[in-house]
Amino acid sequence: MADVQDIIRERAAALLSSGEVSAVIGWGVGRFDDVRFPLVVKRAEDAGKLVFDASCVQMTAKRLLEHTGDGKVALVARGCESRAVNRFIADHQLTRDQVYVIGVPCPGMVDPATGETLKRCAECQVRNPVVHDELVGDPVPEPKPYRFAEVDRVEAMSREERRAFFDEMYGKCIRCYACRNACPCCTCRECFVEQDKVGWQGKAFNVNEARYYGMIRAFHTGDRCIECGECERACPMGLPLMVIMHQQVRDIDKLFGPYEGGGLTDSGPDPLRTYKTDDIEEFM
Amino acid sequence: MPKTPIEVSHGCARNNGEPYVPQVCRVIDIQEQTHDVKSFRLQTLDGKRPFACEPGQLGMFSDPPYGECMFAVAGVGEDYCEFIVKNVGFTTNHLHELSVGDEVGLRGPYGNWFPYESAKGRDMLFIGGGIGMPPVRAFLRHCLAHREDYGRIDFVYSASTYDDLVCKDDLFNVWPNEPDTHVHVSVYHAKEGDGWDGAVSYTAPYLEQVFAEEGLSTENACAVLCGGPSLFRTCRESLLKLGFAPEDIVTTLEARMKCGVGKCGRCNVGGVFICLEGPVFTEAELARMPRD
Amino acid sequence: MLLKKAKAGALLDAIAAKERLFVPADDRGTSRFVAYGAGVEPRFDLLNTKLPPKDLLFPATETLYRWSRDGADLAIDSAFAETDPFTVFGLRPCDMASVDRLDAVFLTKGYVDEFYQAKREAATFVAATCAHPGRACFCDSIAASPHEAPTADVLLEDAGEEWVVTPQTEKGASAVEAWKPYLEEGDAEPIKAACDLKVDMAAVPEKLKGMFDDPIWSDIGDQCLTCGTCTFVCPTCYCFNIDQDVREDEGKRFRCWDSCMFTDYTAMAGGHNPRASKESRVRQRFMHKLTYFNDRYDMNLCVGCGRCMRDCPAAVDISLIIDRIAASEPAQEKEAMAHA
Amino acid sequence: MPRDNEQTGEFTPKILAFCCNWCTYAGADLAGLNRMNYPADVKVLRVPCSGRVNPQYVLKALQSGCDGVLVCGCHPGDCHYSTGNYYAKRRMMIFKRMVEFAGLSPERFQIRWISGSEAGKFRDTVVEVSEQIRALGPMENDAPSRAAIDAVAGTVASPEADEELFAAAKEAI
Repeated sequence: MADVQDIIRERAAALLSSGEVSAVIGWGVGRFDDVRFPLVVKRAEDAGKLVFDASCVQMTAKRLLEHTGDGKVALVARGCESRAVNRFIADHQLTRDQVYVIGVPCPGMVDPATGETLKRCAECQVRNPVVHDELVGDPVPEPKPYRFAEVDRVEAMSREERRAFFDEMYGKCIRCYACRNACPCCTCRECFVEQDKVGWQGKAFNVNEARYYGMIRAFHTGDRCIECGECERACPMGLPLMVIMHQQVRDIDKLFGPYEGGGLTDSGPDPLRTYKTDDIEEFM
Repeated sequence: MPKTPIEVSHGCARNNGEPYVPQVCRVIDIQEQTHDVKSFRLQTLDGKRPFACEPGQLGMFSDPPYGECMFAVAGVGEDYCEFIVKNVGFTTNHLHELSVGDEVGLRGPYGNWFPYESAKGRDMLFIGGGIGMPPVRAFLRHCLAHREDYGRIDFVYSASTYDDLVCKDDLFNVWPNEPDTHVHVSVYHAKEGDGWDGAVSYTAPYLEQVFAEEGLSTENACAVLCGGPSLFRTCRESLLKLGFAPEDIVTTLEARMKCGVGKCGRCNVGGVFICLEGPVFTEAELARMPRD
Repeated sequence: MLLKKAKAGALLDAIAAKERLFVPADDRGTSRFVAYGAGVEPRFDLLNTKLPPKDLLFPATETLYRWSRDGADLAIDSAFAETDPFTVFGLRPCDMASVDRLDAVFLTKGYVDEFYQAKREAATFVAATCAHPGRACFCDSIAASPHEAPTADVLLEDAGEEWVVTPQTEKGASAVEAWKPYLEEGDAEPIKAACDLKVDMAAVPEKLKGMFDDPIWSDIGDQCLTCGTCTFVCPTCYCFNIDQDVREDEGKRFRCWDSCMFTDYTAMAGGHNPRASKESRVRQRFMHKLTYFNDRYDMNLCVGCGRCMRDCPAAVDISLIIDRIAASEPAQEKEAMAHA
Repeated sequence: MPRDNEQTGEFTPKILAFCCNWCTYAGADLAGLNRMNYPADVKVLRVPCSGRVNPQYVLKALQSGCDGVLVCGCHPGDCHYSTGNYYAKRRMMIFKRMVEFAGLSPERFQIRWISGSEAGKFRDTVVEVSEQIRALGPMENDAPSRAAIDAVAGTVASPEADEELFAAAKEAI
């Protein structure tokens, strides 16, 4: 990937110095060799700080929304970031001409803690950017691994065991809202948890409040989820957040499909923002 | 006579047992000040004043099942504390639905107070806007109660419209009749038929106008300022332009507060907590703080 | 006196028979200080637990009072209760230093927080030194030494197979007295490797005072997600919110951890928010940690435990931020250079 | 919160019914006019349309002390706003599956289409849901048993920590 990184740096420098973009979003290296962080480069001479290798674990697209006010912004985008770009466009957070997509086919990232493929990459369906202004490197094969194994496992449990599974999950939640802040679907100007006057979200830390937050957020994003798995990766407590997202995607596919997840195109309507008069009937 | 420098005390916290647990108080009187401002008098269940407090200090008002809100105490009487509350949000909305006889929680007093000791012998210029009235009123009432200790008193007060003027009785009937006390009221917007024939101006220009017309002097004067963010900014500038020394401008700040005792962390400006060391600061002190 | 690590279990059993005992242990995929009991495997090899021990003194949610309403009538009952004695065994010097900071906040400056005080007075802290600090540990250049914990009741110095046990307070002395059957006479040389990671804090608190408008804050803002992870895993972050649970005519008002990273942290009734931007919230966090707190309590609010660096989803690294502040030009010089 | 009937000691559930103004609410009204008897466990909350019912309301109700939630709207095709209930249908289907996936008893959250003339259906639905919820007991009964917790537990830290979780789960809903 070394030459991909060189081309990214070169292109970033060119785009910034020509003034075509005001910022390039990619990754930088932290204090330790295996640590990458989302880096926003604003000057051509800083382009050399950009890196691209198998340790770039973060899905950086959310940063786009903070910088598009200053002009066109370039984003180094793998499959997941490119789907996020589509997501933003479909959600009217961006227009296509506000973003310059430097597409990078992605072989999958490695979790520095374990040395294994990152979970969100092991479940990835779309490794090549679905939208790009230029492509750096050659498209990679997309094996489309089965991503519902965990859903199957939970579905096979008894109701009580499922409840216990989610109690354990939400019992560990510290409600730091990292999942929300990292999520490309969570673009509400005011999130329901901050609507203090309405008081949707209690402030106490307990499994009840965490479950309320977790499930409502999951449902708010369920039919738009791009399955990047960034929520799960960002979670400091290591909660298996994607299980409830995958479950919804699969249900939507089964009931209103075919549906392969959000962000594959930049236009709606998303499955729960439309209907068909002959939709399957369950509640007569 | 050399004037005493204004000294605002910042180390006034006192431990009164359980800082977070309110006492139950009864609402004994409610006055409708404007369409969205009401004043409340609170008394303990055994008919006493909830707490002794100095002008400028704060009280935390709670109205279960609704929230808690911090207000400046607008005045105290023999057997009550008075608060003036504008209906701006969820909790204040419900406070406005209280009726006489209802019981609420009250804890405090918190924070420091206006430097009424070191201001003795000075001419006092009070400036308030809209709901910035309560703390200023508390200090003004203190000065009137000890009238001989202070020089000339001027009060410049503005609100958005005539209907938004708070404490009209005090403004037009009570205070102007006090000795050497001059009340100057302006509104930002005149409205057809609201009966207002006075000045129409924003606070800062009006302040400068009053200053010139009345021939006020910054010599041996002390300015006291409270109001919303934009009034606060513009009037600070005006006062400095008029020649007030930063040490002679006393202000009171507002912030979202939760604990009231300098622990919960949200109302800091730099290393200072508004609820504990504040809310009263001189302009000179503010200038040394981060602009947070 | 020595305590063989292999025999610590018997001592822990003895302590737990007498009072509540908290030890670092794995907990469903994370780690924290858990109540010792059957099935608990203490992890004295963990340098830092994922979650800090602060919740033992300052629970994430703590009821302050209960109220009930009957028409116009209101009743309020304080929820304050005395705490039974408990022991925290095996916390690290950085975490002990964090307790010093919490003490300063909750027990000084006018008001004493009785909820905190009750727990603090009930606690016996047994600190274990770090023979080999981890890669993200930098306590010895910011707040504490990994090999001492002056305010702990008992100090356990790691000497490989055993700990050298030293009582440091009266409470500690009486505790060690009771431990006698499990201790051995003798002496051993504690292992004292220094932290690899160093920061230069010397000029930071002063320099920060002139950096309110420095571009560093927007750079960190670009990287930061403004989630609350760092504040919740931080052993010293103490900011809290006060809110309530309502069930019809009764309810309880509680305090719970809050984070300066959240937008609603400073939002006031009526909509004004003095810290609406990401940049201003990030600035508040680091200014508070590295200069405001120093002004007020004469110590850093960072103890160098490295938890925030380890768990931050965006890899924000406080040690790099300190480096950058330390390397920056003081504001006046910058101005002078601009004029030149 | 005492929820057992003071006389009989029997559990009285709290069930919240979101009823669309144009059909179900009219149906409920008609049931009243016809003096049909149905249990008082159900509290009717009138909404303009079943499409107005944010799934968030459902979960909030269940978390704040309701033992069951019923969402009722016009039959598909009969919506006063022509399409509201089609959207509601998709949303509720996915939401219902999601909360059941997360361990909610299916009976606690139900959706029905009831028109303005179906007073009988309204009565029958209320009776049926009320009986189902009475059989399930209060929301706390949905909490997992010890055995279920053990079955899914990761690294169990301590019986006490686990007990805390168990107690929290019991108390929570």
